[in-house]
Amino acid sequence: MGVITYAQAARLALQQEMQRDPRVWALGEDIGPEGGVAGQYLDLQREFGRHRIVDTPISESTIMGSAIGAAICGTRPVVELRYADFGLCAADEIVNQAAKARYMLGGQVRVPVVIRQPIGFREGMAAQHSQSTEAWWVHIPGLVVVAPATPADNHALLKAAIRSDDPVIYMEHKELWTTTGEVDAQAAPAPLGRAAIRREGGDLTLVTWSGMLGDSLAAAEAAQSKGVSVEVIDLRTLWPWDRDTVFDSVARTGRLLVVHQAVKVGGFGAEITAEVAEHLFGALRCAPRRLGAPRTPVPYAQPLEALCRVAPTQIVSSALAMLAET
Amino acid sequence: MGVITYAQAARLALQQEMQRDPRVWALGEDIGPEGGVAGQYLDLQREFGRHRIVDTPISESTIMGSAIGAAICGTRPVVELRYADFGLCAADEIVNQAAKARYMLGGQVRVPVVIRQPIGFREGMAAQHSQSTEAWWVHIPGLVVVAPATPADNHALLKAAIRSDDPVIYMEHKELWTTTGEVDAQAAPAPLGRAAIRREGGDLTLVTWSGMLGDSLAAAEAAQSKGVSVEVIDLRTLWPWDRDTVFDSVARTGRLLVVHQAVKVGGFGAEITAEVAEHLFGALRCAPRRLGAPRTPVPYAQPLEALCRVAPTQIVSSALAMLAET
Amino acid sequence: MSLPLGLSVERIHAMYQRMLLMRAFDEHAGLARRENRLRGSVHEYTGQEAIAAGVCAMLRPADYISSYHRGHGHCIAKGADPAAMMLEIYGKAGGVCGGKGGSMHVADFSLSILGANGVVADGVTIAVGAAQAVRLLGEERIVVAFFGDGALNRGPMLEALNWAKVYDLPILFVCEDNGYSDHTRTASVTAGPGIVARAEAFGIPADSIDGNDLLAVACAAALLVGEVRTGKGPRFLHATTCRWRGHLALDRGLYRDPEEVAGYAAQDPIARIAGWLLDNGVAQATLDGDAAAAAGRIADAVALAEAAPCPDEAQLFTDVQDAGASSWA
Amino acid sequence: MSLPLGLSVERIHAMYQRMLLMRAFDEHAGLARRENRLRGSVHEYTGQEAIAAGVCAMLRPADYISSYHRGHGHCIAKGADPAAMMLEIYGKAGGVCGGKGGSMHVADFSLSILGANGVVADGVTIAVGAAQAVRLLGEERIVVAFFGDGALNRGPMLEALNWAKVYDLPILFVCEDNGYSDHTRTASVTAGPGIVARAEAFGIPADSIDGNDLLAVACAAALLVGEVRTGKGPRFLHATTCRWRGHLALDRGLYRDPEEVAGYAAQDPIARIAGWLLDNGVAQATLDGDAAAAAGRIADAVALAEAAPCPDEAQLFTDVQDAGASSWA
Ligand SMILES: Cc1ncc(C[n+]2csc(CCOP(=O)(O)OP(=O)(O)O)c2C)c(N)n1
Ligand SMILES: Cc1ncc(C[n+]2csc(CCOP(=O)(O)OP(=O)(O)O)c2C)c(N)n1
Ligand SMILES: [Mg+2]
Ligand SMILES: [Mg+2]
Repeated sequence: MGVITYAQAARLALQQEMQRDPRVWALGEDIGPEGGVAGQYLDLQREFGRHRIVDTPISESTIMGSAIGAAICGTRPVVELRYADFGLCAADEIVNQAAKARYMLGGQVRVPVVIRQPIGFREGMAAQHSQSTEAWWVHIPGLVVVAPATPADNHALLKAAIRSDDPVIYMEHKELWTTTGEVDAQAAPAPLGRAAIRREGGDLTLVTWSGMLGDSLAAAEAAQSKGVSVEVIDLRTLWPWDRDTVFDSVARTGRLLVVHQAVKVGGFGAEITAEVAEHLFGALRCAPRRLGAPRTPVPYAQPLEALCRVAPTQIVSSALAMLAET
Repeated sequence: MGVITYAQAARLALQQEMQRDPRVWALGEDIGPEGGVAGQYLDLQREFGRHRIVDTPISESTIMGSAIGAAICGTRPVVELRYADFGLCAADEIVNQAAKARYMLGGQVRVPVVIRQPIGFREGMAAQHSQSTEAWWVHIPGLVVVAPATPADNHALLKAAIRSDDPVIYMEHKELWTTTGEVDAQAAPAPLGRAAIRREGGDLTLVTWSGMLGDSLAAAEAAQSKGVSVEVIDLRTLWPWDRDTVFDSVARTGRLLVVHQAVKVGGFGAEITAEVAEHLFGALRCAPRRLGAPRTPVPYAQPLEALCRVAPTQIVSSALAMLAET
Repeated sequence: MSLPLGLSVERIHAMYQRMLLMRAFDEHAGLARRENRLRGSVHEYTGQEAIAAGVCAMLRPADYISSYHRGHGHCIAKGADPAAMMLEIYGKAGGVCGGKGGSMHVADFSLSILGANGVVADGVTIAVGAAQAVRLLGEERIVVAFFGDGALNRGPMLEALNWAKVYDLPILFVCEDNGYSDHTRTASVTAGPGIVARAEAFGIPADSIDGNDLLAVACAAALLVGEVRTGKGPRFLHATTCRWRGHLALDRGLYRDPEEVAGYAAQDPIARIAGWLLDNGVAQATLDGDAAAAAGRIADAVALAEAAPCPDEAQLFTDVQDAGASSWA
Repeated sequence: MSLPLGLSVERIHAMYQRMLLMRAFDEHAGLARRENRLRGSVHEYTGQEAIAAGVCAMLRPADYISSYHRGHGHCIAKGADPAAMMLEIYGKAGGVCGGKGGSMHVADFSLSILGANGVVADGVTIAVGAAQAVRLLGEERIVVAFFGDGALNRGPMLEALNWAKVYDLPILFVCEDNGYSDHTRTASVTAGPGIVARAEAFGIPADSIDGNDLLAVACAAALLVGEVRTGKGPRFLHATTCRWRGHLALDRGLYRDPEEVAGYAAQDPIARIAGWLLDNGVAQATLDGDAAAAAGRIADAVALAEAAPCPDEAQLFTDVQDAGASSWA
């Protein structure tokens, strides 16, 4: 395929899965002629028709509820919720129905639905269009949570999500839509629950995902020039998360830094940090650290929004400070 | 007042606040003649009329949205959502409006609303009526989160919540409704953000709240007989949580055990554990631990539900194991 | 007497037998709950049996139904095994959901029953999705969504009506109007000219009938199911009825007039149709036998359920999810 | 010409001036967004001005309004200062929300403006709550909720209609029907006989008018506001209109016919009412002066906004919450 955008990679994955399996379909607002907020559905309605790329009313509860019903009854819907913020309009259906139906019904049904909820800041989208809510879904039994950081992953993980028989919360990052990367169109679905070590390093383990991967790698590069070797792990899947890879790395480096764009308090970084503290206490050479957004709504004004973002310099200085502690 | 139930204590607090301030009112399903699922509104409609104890349609989004509008416009609504599970039907309004309105509008408005979302297992209520979702709300900037464990606290904290100008998620525990305790009817509102040390101890700090306080105290007693002195901290308010009290205690004991009924993965215990690991790393004498429900929906069958509950014996054995580690 | 729409005394008689089974099942379930022989929420269907019986009698095995918290009757009407249901509400091994769901989640997918549901109106959005799947897969089935009058005030319910008509889905909405939303009179929290008008405002043809009259239900259902089956799009049936018991088995009952409840007996859908069966040549002895058979079947189910073992502890971790159901969580 | 309902040429002229201000404001806002001089989502109100102008002209300062994502026009119509609004959408200090809200959250509570809103229909549930507060506090105000045609498919919107009628609240619902829900033709995802029928199904009297005709809007609003103010309960106004620009300033516009859009100019509510004003004795020079004044006022606002400093960094942590806004979070 060559180099394409993150949005195009997602589009390709969906297209391939829809070609492969007639039970796969997508529904959401404005995914037809408009092709989705980032063109991630562009022209798919032309290819697959109005019954498989379904433009819906502004009815988030029913978008989600109907997808659950359709999933239980033998199809494989891909739900587009546009922004994770609007995912909250369907929180009940996601948590009380999608996540639990299989269990409550004693295994009689499966709910193979992909629930796309793009996350993250995007230039001035302000308080109601900028949230990263991954921590919520990780907390809910029954859900898989995926957060791809690269075009290749958005292709291979979306394929995996569509083929999964579990309900998958699929969180693309809005600021990644236009980023580009090499994508192998023939790539197999990526295994869920497998992290990628994006950069090897011996002094400190940096765990991140989604929109913070780029800045984390840049920071690691900068830290290297100050003599600190940072291993950067991209989790890719937040539930299940790749505890083995993280634990192996922390066992080697003795230091853990988790970086995410979501609010730090109660973010998924807390879970990783707690797990590492519980299980690798003896291996830790200094206190673990977390970096995330402050506990404020996302402000509109540019410099205020910028303050909510974890800056590469913050990552570097945290890494240096951790090395200095021991 | 003497000894009353947790439900009666809540009723008393609301009654007193409604007598004190005509702007206070309550709305929700079946809070009128029926007096709420636990009698926590019993006879209040008779006292205050249908305009201040408002029976609503089954319209969670609008129950919540209208309370927000009414709060912005000068009243102090108390929203009854019956079960935290149904709170998910109003997640959008809580997160995107109640929590953010003041901030987005640059401080022009306040949203003094109390959002009652009872949590926890209650004898066989199964997957859709048993969740403890406190971790979600702690993660949301703008919200206060309160979880009283005793009748006295349900009285004094509900008063505080009603007088707070912030939106407060107020989480009563369903299995506590009928528990009894001494309540001073004249008690002042309890300060938000202040924990209570329910039992002093020198070997280990146990942090808990809500429905797990009783079992934690019982476990502490049992541990004492095995020579382990457990300090039991009841957080009472989860946001803001009383970091000072917890840190002071852990600094003394060197050991942290967090116990909650919510699912362990991504629960609020992760945040406490991560904060302690980050800030008191040097003081820790062994790995911190968390106890919570497994990551499964809540099953109906009694022995399966029982397995989801943190048992006092588990607390004791965790405490003993932690002491043995060092 | 000649009956329209392919109905016959035999078919009505069979519906009657199902109604007896529902009644016996829920009279026991409520009692067992009050005696703490089982746990959780039990919502008795007693008094409303004609609706499930009349509607489900018009369905084929492949047709989906979705139900709500008051769901035992619909399952029985669609053919679920009362013994497996009883095991379920007792939380026992062998329950139709393995004991993991309980009363609010009884379902038998092998009979195309999508399940009871503990969240008001959520079963309706699931039902429209089922209809969408039917359409997409080119299947012959139709879908019936049962729900209460209280559900008509929940946004998702109203969205689902619009949705069904926008996509012209093969679904029949059945509103069981017992006048109450939990402990509140539905009329006191519901505005406008009525439930039928609400459905029509979304372009869905709607009928209103006496839901305590099995013949009326069966006739209306036969017509509407036929229309849905022949691709005419969604239809709506509004059936008035009476909820004899409390909202749930442990209801304190502070909100309604005991006299009103006492008056419900005169509407008893079972007694009414029994009278009609007698008038149409079914012997009293036969009806007595039917009652005894239903009682016996439920008694057997109860005995089985009370004696059955609980689910194995390992069941806690099964059927959570494929990816990430690891033991360390 | 004599006008009904207390209307006069002078009052219409004043509304016209407000419309010019709205037009100039949003024509600039859209442009500035396309030129990346400001950020985020900007939804232009261009073409719909008669609705906000005609309705808000009937309101008193204390009357609340709530709006939606396309909210600039409503704020201006209710009297908000365009300079403070411009500062806001530029994210600058002195913005009406301190620069923290942006286009989707403009509000001026001192003028009883509850704000634009980024979530479809949420402003409507907030509005019914405002009406409830008014009732509870025994105030004289009424509430107007503005929203688009697309909102009629969201559950909370429909719940709110029921709610308003159940409690007979002093609220006027105003649906601005521009035919589009974002990039989708609303008609393609909306079932039933129409928006008026939906409102009526919840017992709310509803009127439909040409929303591009300021006189029609003003007359209808005068009547309905009067009814609401005199305690007759909720009312609903359905106003058809045209959305000249993209759904938002960065719209790719792949979904609609350029010819259709070109045709909107013939409906221009500003041109139409300008013609009427000329016919009714207002001089062309006066109208020219109005246009120049509006342009000048917006130009000044832009100059101010472009030159203004950003909010102080400390603002990040203000107005989050009283309890628990500690720096360690
Ligand atoms: C979303 C939601 N809100 C509230 C409840 C609590 N609740 C359970 S049943 C019920 C009343 C339902 O009334 P109706 O739909 O008429 O059914 P009925 O019980 O009369 O059969 C309520 C409010 C719920 N289960 N789900
Ligand atoms: C709950 C929710 N879903 C989706 C969106 C995305 N969205 C923003 S505006 C819009 C269309 C609204 O259409 P309409 O109500 O007719 O208003 P218009 O834009 O035409 O003025 C949509 C779908 C949203 N903001 N909120
Ligand atoms: Mg009912
Ligand atoms: Mg529109």
